[in-house]
Amino acid sequence: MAESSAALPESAALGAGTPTRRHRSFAHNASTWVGLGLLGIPLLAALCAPLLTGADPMALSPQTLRAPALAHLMGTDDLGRDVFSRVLYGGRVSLIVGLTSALIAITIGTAVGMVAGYFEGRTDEVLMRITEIFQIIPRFLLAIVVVALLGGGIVKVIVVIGVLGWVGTARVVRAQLLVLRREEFVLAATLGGASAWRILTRHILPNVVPFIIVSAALQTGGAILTESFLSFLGLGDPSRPSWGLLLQQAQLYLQQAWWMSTFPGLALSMTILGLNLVGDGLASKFGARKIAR
Amino acid sequence: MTETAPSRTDAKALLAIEGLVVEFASAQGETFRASDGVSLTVAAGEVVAIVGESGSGKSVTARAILRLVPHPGRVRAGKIMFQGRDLLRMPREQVRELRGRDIAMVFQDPMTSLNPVLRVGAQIGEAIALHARLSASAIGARVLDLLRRVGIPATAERAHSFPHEYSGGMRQRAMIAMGVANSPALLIADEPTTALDVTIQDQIITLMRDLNRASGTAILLITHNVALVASLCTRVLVMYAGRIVEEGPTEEIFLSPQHPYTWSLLRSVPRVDTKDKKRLLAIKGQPPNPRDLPPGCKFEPRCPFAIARCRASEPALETVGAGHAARCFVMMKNAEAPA
Amino acid sequence: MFDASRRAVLGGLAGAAFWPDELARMRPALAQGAPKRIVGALEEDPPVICPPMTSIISSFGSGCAVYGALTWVDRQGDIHPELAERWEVSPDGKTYTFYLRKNVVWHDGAPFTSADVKFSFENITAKLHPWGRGAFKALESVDASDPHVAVLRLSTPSPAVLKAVNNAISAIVPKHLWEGTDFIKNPLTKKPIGTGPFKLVEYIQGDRIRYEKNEKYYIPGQPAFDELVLRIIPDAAARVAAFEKGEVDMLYNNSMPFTEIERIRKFPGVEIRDSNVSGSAFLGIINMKGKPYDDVRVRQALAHGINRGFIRDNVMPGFSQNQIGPLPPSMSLANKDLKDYAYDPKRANELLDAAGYPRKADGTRFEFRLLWAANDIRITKMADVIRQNLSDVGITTSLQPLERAALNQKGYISEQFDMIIDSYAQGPDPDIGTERLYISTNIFNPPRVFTNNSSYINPEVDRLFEEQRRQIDPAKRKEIYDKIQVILWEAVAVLPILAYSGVGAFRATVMSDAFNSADASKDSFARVTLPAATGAALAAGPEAGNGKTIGYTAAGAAVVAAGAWWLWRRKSRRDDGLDETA
Amino acid sequence: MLGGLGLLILRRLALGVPLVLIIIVLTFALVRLAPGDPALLLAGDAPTPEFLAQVRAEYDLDKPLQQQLLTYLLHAVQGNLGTSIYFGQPVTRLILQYFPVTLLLTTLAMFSASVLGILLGVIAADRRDTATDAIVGGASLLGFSIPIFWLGQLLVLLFAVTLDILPAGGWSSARVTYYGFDYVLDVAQHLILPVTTLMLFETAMITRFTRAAMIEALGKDYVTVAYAKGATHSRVLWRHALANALTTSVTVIGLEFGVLLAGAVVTEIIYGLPGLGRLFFDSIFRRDFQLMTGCFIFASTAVVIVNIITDIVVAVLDPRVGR
Repeated sequence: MAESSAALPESAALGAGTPTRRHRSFAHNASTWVGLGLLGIPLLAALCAPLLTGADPMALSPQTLRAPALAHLMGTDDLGRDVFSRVLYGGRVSLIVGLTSALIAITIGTAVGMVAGYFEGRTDEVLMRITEIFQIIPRFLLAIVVVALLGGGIVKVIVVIGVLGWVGTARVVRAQLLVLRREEFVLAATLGGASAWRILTRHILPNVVPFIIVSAALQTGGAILTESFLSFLGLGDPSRPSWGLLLQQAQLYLQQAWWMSTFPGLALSMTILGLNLVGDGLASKFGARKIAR
Repeated sequence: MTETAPSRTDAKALLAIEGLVVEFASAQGETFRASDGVSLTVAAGEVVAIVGESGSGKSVTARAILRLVPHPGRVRAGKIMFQGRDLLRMPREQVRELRGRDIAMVFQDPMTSLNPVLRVGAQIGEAIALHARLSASAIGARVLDLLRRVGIPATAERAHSFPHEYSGGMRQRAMIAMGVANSPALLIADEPTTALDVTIQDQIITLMRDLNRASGTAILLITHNVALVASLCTRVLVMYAGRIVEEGPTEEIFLSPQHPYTWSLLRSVPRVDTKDKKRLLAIKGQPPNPRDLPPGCKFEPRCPFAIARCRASEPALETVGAGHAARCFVMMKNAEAPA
Repeated sequence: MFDASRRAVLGGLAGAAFWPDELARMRPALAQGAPKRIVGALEEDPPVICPPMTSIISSFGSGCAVYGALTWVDRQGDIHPELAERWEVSPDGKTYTFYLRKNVVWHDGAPFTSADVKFSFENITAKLHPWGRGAFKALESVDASDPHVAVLRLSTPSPAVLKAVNNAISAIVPKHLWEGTDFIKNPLTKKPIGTGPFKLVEYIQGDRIRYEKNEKYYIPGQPAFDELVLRIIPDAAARVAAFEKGEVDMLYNNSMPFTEIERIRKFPGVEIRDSNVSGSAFLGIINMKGKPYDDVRVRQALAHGINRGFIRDNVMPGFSQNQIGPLPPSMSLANKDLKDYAYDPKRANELLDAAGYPRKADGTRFEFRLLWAANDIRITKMADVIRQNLSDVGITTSLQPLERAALNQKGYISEQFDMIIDSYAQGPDPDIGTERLYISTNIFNPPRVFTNNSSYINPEVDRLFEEQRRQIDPAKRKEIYDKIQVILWEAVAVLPILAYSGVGAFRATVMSDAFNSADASKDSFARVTLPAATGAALAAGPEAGNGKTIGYTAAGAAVVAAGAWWLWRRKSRRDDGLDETA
Repeated sequence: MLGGLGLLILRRLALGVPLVLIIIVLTFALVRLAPGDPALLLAGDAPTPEFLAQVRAEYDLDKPLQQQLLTYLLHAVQGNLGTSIYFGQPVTRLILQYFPVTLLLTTLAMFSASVLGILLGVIAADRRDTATDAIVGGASLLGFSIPIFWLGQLLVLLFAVTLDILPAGGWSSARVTYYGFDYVLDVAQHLILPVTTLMLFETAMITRFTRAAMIEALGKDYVTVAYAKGATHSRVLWRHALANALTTSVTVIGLEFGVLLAGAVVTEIIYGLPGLGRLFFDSIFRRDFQLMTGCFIFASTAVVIVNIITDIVVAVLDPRVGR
């Protein structure tokens, strides 16, 4: 009868939140759209950075600490570099780190969740204990230890955040699996002699995809935030400055050159807010409760 | 177009509902009426049943009495007179004082009616404490006494345990104990036995009958199980599509149902009390969809005796005997009984 | 009283007490008025508090108030008496006699005698101190027969000695506590006992160091302050915020973020003192042991490839000068007609191709490991510029900021670097600050910090250094030094990034005439006085104590409560409908 | 009844111990994974030969891997997490020296986050789909999105530097040494900003989960029964519904403690508080790996302990769990 202790009680993590009241869906559509908007701006800006600005984010120039003006939309930093291009290219780094590590986390999480949910019994028990361990270990501190021991660099940071972040997805996918397993169409497929692999991929996966998308949105937000933390502590990749690193470099100029910290900070917060809103909106639409990062 | 039934607020009625209309608005904006002009009375100490299929509005009507209409329901019209005061116009605090003291309610699913994290004794005690300034020990004693009255053994240890340590039947007994804690004038039982197996159902019904006889508490029984009505209730009201289609003393309703729906209901239940063995009859068609009801008699689409007039307009409640009325143009006594 | 370890006693917030020292604070508030106190800030936990043995800035900052020396040097470079009342130099320049003050005692009460001076010079200053080795190379012995007279005997005349007997190089240690101990591991390097105006009483690692006035200080009326506290704030932004807010009264040398000087200058009542007597400069020590930096053309390419002009203008505007050649511009012996390595990426590319390191397919030539002390944001900015400059000439820079102790270990000692940028004091005489970087005798195995870490070996230069030391005639000495500078500048084993003057900023409303010493970090705060106006102000203390804050916090809490109440009182959605719906 | 709870505590502890062991093994593996000779890593880059030999002997570095693991585990379990090269002191002693600051900071932050989080969660749930719900929802989303290191600096800029009503950092006033209750007040004054910075993320998290759990609880039958008994609206909300929702909130508090520790590292750096977070961060650049891994193991153990505590609290709150 002992519920798995450390895990969030199933009900909170399960789709218990189906909106009982129809008129709520409008509220959550709104948050999805606002989220997409907030997310879209930095995403698009980062993607078509070369179109938006010719300035090289790394090029030094004598015009240091200039306030935002036509020449430099977001002003220049302490070494005369154009903040606008640094925010855009920094956005690329942050988003790449966020999306790729979220991808890794999603893949592992889905795999673990599917296997645990489908086979149940011993496998489920073992996988859930492992999930529990990963859920308890302070992920960010572990990320610091790994980066400090194995050295920084974009690829390592991505792998570390990805490999440590799959717990949330695993929980949601498993929860859905427990429900879907008992659906008629799964039983029918089993009777039809389909192999476990076919059932999982052709029948169950499509139904789980919406929850994976929700989890992906939230994971990306979390990953970008974690990367910005690592950069702030000086463990980021100095040759590829992300928003976190820009904020760290702007520490000393909060008053002198407010634009150096404000724009990267806004971009970072906007993106994470956008991702959370999208995740939230989709979660309510599919009835999946907010997933613990 | 709903015409309200003739108001019959006779003095001794404990509860008199007149022309109650409860509307639900769906997300898409259109509204439908769960109760559409319902009127009924319950005398002190009387046991009245409201019978009908699920979705007929009987449960919503019952809840409206305590102003507990589930969201997004709204009471649009009508009066609920209780001991001479209209509950719908009463300020919230007074309604709150009335709930649990003068009118109590027992719900359908005992498994979810008790708060899983609070001890049973405490939840029953709360019903008392909400309405009376008593010391903890006094409340404790009352709780034990109540548990004994509803037949729960080993009361002291039982009061201390949690709901999940009770069986279904015992939980319903606890709910009833909670209901009658302040010996209310009226006990509303919303499908109290539906979630229980048959043997337990009988015990619960017997318990309620004893309580009614012992303390004279009027009982308004909401059920879709016609059989229960026979053994417990003095009067029956049949609801269909949000309105009362027939009401009258139990024997008369059972012996000579006038509204085809009541008749069909009685024919779809195995009868042990009558000798003639007739084939069970299933009511054809689907239960009415409150969003698009037919213009005329709401039962018309499923009524074997429907005539043209039934489709045109809705019949009013017509008296067909002492306290016996039905909402039908044809009435069973005129229709030839099918095989 | 002094105890760095703390046992955790955790009660509720009301009764919270954390360290034994904090337990002591739990006694009822003492009656005496608030002690007159200066509050400074350090940028790092000093690895050691021992100016006699090391030249780490934070060690000076935390140690110079505790240790004394024979003389002290002011901002203009003039020498003043301290432990020595007066001194004489023999005509042949080989004997220096110092007449010591009589009434001086160590913090633990033991008397200060010439025996301490003899022990300190012979065992520590001449052997262990990075600058001491150069300045006192010619020291043969110290005659301490008379307890109040110390006579230094040199094998050859050494003009640098008089400029080297101050607390930057030769702080005096108590012989009775140090003799026979392992100097490196001696706990006294963290709990110093000296003759200085302040005694170190409390060091909470990571938080602060607290000093109390040395009651038995030999100059009456000094120091004017009862207590000195140095808070440890590694985050530069936090340090400036504390200084701006009045929680800290002074920032100097490495604790002063140069990027903010223009802004700090405008803070109310702030005065700035700077001096370049000690010839401080950021030097890029190039490791000549490994490929490709053993090739002079590669080193010259570095000199051309790094835009030192841009760094000067942006890292320390207004307080930095260009240093052309191994000697800082402020020094009279500097060779003025050396030609600078102008910023010329094209020339740098030519040199690198000539040296046989063409660009590979991906456009890069080789890697350049650049190490520096992580908490010095001036070098962090230089590193950013250098990485960008060198990437233009095909050199990929691996930036490696390390904490001071790790920098010493990984950089200087285990030589895993291509260039270390560090702050060096090259004055007041090249024999002290410059010679040590280039002479082959200053290379050790295992390597030591702040020595000839670029492993530059040139017998000709060794010979010239010896020859110039023997010259009595300053003109002859200059002529030899000019030759040395030409050779060294051509070899560029050490690339000077920029020379700068040590800067100290302090709040004149709290203290006055601070930082008159040759370098802000060498100030012993003995001579700092209370400006008349502040006598009363200080008692009240810039922070108005807790009264104001309690008021504000209470107001804040009230606002939050009102907000919550408003949220609650707003008509509950439940109340608008007629009924109580679940 | 207590028997059940006692049993539960034992079971949780039994579950906790392997978790800690696994964390130690994980750290052991990480150090072995790092490039270069683990002995050099543990002994610092340029150790004196004797110190290098001492480290090799202490951790049996030349013995087969299993033996090394066993020795490492035995050391860790006895509380010997190695010696810090930088401080030259045993890691455990250092951790205990710095831990009180972090403990106080995180406990205060988590306590205030829980109180505020639950309060806002209940209010938002009670008034769901109204302006209040939107305001609380929006604020909690912001709480998720603003990186606390930026927030911390802005708070210092606003409250300490511009408004000059709160100290900019540090543990206690360096200007005046307070004694007795004044000292406690002084420390409290210095903790206002750090705790606010650290608690924001947790408050947002707890608000969201409490709101979700409350909405779920308010939909249950026992709430209607409570109304039918004549309970007032606030009694239903704060006693019947919240009693059920609390189990979720408490579980979240447990799970989020690990994230809180991460926040503590950053907060201690910005505000110059001498806590475990700062010690952990400084050890990175000092390449003081024994201290770093020691801090990590200690932090993970603390998280495990906190989760055990929250499990027990959940078991007390919800009789169905663990019996």
